[in-house]
Amino acid sequence: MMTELAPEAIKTTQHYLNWGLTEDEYQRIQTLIGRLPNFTETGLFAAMWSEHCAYKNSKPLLKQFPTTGPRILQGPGEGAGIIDIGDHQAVVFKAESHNHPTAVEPYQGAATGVGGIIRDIFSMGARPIAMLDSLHFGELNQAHTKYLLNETIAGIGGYGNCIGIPTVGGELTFDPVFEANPVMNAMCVGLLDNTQQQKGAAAGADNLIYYVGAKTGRDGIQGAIFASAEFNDAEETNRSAVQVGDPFAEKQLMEACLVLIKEHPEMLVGIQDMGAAGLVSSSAEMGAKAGYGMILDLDQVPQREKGMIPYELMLSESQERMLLCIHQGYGAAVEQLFADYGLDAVQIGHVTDAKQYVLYHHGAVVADVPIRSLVQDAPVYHRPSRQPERLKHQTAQYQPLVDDPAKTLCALLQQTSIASKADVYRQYDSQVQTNTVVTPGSDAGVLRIRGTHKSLAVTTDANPRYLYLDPKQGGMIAVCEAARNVVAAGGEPLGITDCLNFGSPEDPEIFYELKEATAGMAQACEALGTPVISGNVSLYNESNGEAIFPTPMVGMVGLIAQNEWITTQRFKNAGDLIYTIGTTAGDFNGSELQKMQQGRISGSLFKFDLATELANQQVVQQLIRAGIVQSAHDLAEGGLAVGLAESCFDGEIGCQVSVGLPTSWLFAETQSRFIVSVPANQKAAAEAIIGETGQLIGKVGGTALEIETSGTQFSLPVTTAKQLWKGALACQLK
Amino acid sequence: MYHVKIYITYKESILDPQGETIKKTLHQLNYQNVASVTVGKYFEIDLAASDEAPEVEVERMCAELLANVNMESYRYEIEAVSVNEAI
Amino acid sequence: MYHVKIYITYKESILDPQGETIKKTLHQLNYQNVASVTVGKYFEIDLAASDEAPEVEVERMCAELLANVNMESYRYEIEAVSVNEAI
Amino acid sequence: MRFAVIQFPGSNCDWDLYYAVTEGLKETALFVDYRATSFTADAVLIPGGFSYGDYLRSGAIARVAPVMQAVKDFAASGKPVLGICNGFQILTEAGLLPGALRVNRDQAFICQNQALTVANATTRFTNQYQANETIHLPIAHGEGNYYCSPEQLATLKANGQIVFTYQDNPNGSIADIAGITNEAGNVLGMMPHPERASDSLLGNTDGLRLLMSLCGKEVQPA
Ligand SMILES: Nc1ncnc2c1ncn2[C@@H]1O[C@H](COP(=O)(O)OP(=O)(O)O)[C@@H](O)[C@H]1O
Ligand SMILES: [Mg+2]
Repeated sequence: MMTELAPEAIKTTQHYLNWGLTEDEYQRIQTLIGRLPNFTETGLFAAMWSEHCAYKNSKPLLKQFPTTGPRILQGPGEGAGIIDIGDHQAVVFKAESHNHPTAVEPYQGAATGVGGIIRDIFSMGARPIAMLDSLHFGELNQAHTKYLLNETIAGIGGYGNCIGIPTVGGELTFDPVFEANPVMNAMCVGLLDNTQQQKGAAAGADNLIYYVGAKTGRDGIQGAIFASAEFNDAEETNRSAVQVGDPFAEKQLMEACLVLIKEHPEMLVGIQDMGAAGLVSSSAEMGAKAGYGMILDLDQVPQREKGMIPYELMLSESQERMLLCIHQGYGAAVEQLFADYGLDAVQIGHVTDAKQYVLYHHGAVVADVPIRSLVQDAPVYHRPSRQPERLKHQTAQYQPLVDDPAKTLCALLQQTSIASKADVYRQYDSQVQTNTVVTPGSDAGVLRIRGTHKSLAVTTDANPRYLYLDPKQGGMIAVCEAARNVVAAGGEPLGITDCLNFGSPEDPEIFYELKEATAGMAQACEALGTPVISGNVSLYNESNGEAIFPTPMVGMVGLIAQNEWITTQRFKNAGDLIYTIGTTAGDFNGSELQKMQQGRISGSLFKFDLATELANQQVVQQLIRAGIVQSAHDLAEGGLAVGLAESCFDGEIGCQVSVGLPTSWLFAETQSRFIVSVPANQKAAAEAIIGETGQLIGKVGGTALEIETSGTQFSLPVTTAKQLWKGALACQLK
Repeated sequence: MYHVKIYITYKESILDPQGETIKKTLHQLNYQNVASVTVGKYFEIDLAASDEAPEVEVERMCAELLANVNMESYRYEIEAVSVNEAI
Repeated sequence: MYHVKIYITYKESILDPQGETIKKTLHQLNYQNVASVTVGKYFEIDLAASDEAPEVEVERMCAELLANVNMESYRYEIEAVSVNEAI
Repeated sequence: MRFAVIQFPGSNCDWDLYYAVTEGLKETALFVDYRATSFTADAVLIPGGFSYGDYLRSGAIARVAPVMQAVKDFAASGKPVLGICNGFQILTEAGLLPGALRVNRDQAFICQNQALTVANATTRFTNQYQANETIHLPIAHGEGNYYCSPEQLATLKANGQIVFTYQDNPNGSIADIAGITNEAGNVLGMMPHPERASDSLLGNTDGLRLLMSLCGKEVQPA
């Protein structure tokens, strides 16, 4: 059992260092509370002042993001952000990282990541309608990576399928830098009736604090802090027990909370999920946000294990728990409501006017600190940054060698990052709730909104390679690529959520990456009019001094105002004309082709222009709204040739295309490009809109990809190419 | 030939959602006297004799594949059988 | 108080897809001498004494809920323990 | 016609069925709670999902829920009962249909469109299909690998109880079975989801015809 050191002993042994508090931070706590903090209090501060809870390293950077706009009902700061979509409805979304738990125990790590983000959504009063993921793993030639990925996928599906939320999209890329530190981000989207918007606030003296859901065990106690050197092995396994997800309990919890919110507004003051740093962060944040204090009696907390000390009870990250603030007089009614769903609801305390955060255990006060000191007084650091050497010098574009383009195309289609992800997403129920109009496999997932003529387009994107070569432009591209996927699906981008997955911010070069990437993202968000409404920061993704590529995952939601505008990437009719939107250049640094031919990426990133990006997106939007587009697809990894092939695969129909470009440029990854197909009798109408931004390159039809360049021509049967593309990932996953 | 029986259960501190749900159901079915339910996995393996001692092999199998040592503990019983019996 | 251990496996005539997969994986991991793998479920139940004999109760539980007698067979071991031990 | 949709804790295709009936079929649907001991309806629908988390075995805990006695009585009276996905698993667990559903051959959950053959188009669930017609319905399950004994299989075949078969068996089911009825023909269990193919916006209405069959509605020409 954990021994609770006396305040003096904490000071003399510097135990706080083990919990991630610095000397200065420890001093600051003493100043704030006017004495030495005891064991429990030190633990509370360590958790609440961790990067995960306090954003002490990233706060100044997050300030760059635009967060407001005419449609924005709730920006960052609550469980999730909210955007108005008309008809008294709003869309609620957020993403979360679960990288470390996934690396340690992939099935449960991924599953509990999904469970956590779902709670953020329904705690806002919204019904979750879709899940997405964003996965970046090491190369599949390592047995351990295969195991990690297979289990991660099973865990995402295991949780989402069981709870009945469709997983409608995501991304999956590979690079050796993610071998020891895989990235697992999950995003959840919910639909809200505007009247039911909730806040995680505990206001009103004597109102009741209720704990609902699963019992507390010693799960993931060090989740928000980090492992302590002082623990010996036996204790360590005991204390930081793996969090196991219980999707059935969460389904019941979700239904019960939604009934409480929708049908009993008179009972509920505020609601918040217990995520990182469990009970302490949810309760302290709810009180501080409302400007009240709180008294909690820890003996009332439902406990799964015996002999838990206050530190453990407060920091446990047991899953499937929520904290409620209930108006006086409604305690029994709330208990009955949850009992009906087979769940515990227990009063563990009440709100006070005094702005203190007070905990009792076995009848004694074990913590008594100003509530704002926990939530608002964490230090903010302005870390030094230094441009990494690799970014200092401009280099020329990589010149690929392409003598047999058909062969190159086949090889690219089998690269794990390009190959079909069907073997992944078929493990996810993408259709439950019967709203999924476009299932995974096209650019964005599309969900209709029942009772309206509208739909939502949702996607996650990040190309860590581009960010490695140029964090700022890479950050812009991540946002723009997400927007392109939404636009290609027929949508208007509304806003984004993000997960910033980076190495240690204490390394000036990593901090530089973080700073530049967020600056780029912010610029792109401004340009596209897509505010950041929520997000999550995951730093310290490194082992043995090697950090992952900077990986800011962007999750975007767009509105498709008319269901007729819903568009997929699939070529549909022989004879349709194919246009490229945007221009192609010889951009190969950071490309799939460079990776494939050289085994690694290098060089400076190509030029990228936000104005061009926006203009090209608008052309595609206009074409779709004019009702003349049969298919639309953005060009990403592998360039034009891969994009054309992807559009051919689903309908197994070919195309004849001629471009006056060097052959290798078929694979260039110049940004801001789309391919659209249009019926031949709409040529004039299409070209009136496209003008100079695009070009007619050929037509749909036949059974082969027939491509002509300025240097050569080739023909590849669609079925041959499709087989290679379809089978590549499956055989590597086994 | 060896007959091996392997039992795998969650470690004590780990949540066992199935066990809880089954316990509740048993209570509803009027088995009020059920105090706790733990759900685990059970393997029966027939193992031909090899150079290695069966204990060593089984131990490795458990740690490498059958159990997730982050969360689960395992125990096993090994019984030598004549080949005829094993079939 | 009784400590009950229950083992549930597919009946012999039924192909157990999980067991087959694990066998294949063990072969890939170079446990070539694994001849067969059966996967089953394993329950540990703590049962307070009641009017009924524990055997009768456990038998009913298995048939009523824990096993699907169309496909599965079960066996159990019951051990009487003093209440102190059970905790 | 009144359709009762049974809701167990963890059912999650309950609303999908509700909408298929009320919006696709334009008939009445009502929810019946797992604790109910009686209900009035013309047909019973047991939805897909993960009742009780699929803990223990899929359908195993639902089979002992209070409402199941009423469902059994309803079936015994000869009125139609349709179990989809988890509903099929519950019906086999409850003994209303023979056999059982094991873990998929490849151990993984599978969500995809599946080509099916309507092996018996004369049942009250399938009279709006052509004999041996190919239809497409989505599947989404981890435990859909149908098993029954050789004797049971012979009986299923002899009585025309096999209603839907997979054209490209995704999960290892015996005899490619995707859906079967009981001997009386009034209880149908199937793994594919007709309710997910009952709305033209979602691109497929092959499933709506199953519900239409039940209430004798004619197929609308597309
Ligand atoms: N991990 C995943 N989970 C779910 N769907 C995925 C995943 N990875 C890829 N997909 C789906 O596969 C399709 C292709 O993915 P991707 O190549 O990343 O698309 P894009 O380049 O248009 O962003 C998309 O529909 C995407 O949603
Ligand atoms: Mg795309």
